[in-house]
Amino acid sequence: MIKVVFFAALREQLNCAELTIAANEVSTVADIKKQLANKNEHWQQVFSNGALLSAVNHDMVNAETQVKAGDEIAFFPPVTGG
Amino acid sequence: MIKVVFFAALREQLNCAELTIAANEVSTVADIKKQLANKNEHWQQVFSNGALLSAVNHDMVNAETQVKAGDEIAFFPPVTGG
Amino acid sequence: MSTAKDYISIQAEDFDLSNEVSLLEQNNMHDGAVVTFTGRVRNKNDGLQVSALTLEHYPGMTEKSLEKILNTARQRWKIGRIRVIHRIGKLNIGEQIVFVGVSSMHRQDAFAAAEFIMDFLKVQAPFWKKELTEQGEKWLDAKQSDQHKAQHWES
Amino acid sequence: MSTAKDYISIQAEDFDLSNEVSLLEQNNMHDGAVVTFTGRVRNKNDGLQVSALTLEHYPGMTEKSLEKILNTARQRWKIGRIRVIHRIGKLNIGEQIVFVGVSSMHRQDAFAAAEFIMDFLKVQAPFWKKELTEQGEKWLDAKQSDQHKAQHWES
Repeated sequence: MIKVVFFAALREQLNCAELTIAANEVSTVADIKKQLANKNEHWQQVFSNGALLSAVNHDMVNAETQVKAGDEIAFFPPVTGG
Repeated sequence: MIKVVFFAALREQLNCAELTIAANEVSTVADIKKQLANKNEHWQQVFSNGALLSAVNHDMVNAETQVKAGDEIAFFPPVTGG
Repeated sequence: MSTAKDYISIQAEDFDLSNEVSLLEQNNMHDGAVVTFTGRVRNKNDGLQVSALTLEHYPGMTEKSLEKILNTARQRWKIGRIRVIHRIGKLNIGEQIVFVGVSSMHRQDAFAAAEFIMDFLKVQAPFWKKELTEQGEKWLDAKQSDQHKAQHWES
Repeated sequence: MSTAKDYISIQAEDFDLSNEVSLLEQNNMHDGAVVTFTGRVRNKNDGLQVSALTLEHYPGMTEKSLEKILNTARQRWKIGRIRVIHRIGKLNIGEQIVFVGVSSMHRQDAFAAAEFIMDFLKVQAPFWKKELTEQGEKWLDAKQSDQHKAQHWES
């Protein structure tokens, strides 16, 4: 399984903090995003936001990054700390 | 009269913190320096130091700056605070 | 390299500036320079009156991203110690949000490293601010200018 | 313009960092950023062991030169408050020598202004250090690198 987590405005928009998906169905971050967007129209719209960032195992990555079972993938809006 | 003050290593080298000179004998900072250097061989040598800085009435100036009665002229080595 | 000289803390509690600087300075007689940055909650942002904000972060990734930033700073400048504190949870106006302190032998290194760390914290560390404004709660938008500041260090 | 927001103090007494920063921050809810620089007596300089130093200055000119530097900083950046403290007299290893604190709305201004003030203080404010080293008393030589740092701001 792959663990997927959401933060901040994205978590609120999805009303979801965390979910898991089957590792054999996806090979990249882009695949995961696509699968999530396909859930329903609302998720589709939320994930159409091109500004969303993603991380794999706590490192910021781009869409082409490979994922595998046991990874933790995060999606979140641009960061605003400091 | 013109008040002339010396600081730090320069004051120690001259063994003098302050003196006055007649205003009618000098018209620029360079004139004052020349007059001071002419005192004796030791002062001559001390004032041959090209790195010495000068100030007129608390503003850093160059040698061509005009001076007049009542002014306070300072000579000192490059500053080393902070 | 990130060393024991580096201290990163993500905490709800407030911090004391003098105390943090003491930890940069104590038993450290070769670093003559200390630069600190403190960020606080302002009463205004984007023209709106702000009364408080809530800070969320991504535990685990936050620490990892800050360590990477500190490692990069250590590669670029000759630095003694670094301390980074970022608060989370609800913060009221005037409260401290973030502290970056850097000690070094020469001031230029401490200034550059502290600003570099802040600039990259702003665009890479996973923190998000939600403001409580006169118009209700609102997630902050990231600023393009912060991206530019971070990119500026590449050149 | 130098305003009541600027505070310059030449003093023999030590100072407290938290106290100084409080004075930059109190009743000041629009400045979210505070940058500080603190310089201390190091135990080594130019390879020589230092045990203490004595700081001499030119009363009157010191204040005037610092005011000019602060005015220039205010013209270049959008700054809230500035505090500058420089100690004089005898200072032991580890003791604080100088403090520059700047508050601003945006961090970039506070970082730049604090570094600018230090860079020009170093080459324009009439202070002189005499070090007590293992080889006796010795007036410090001015560093060419400090001239370069100040000139760097012209470009």
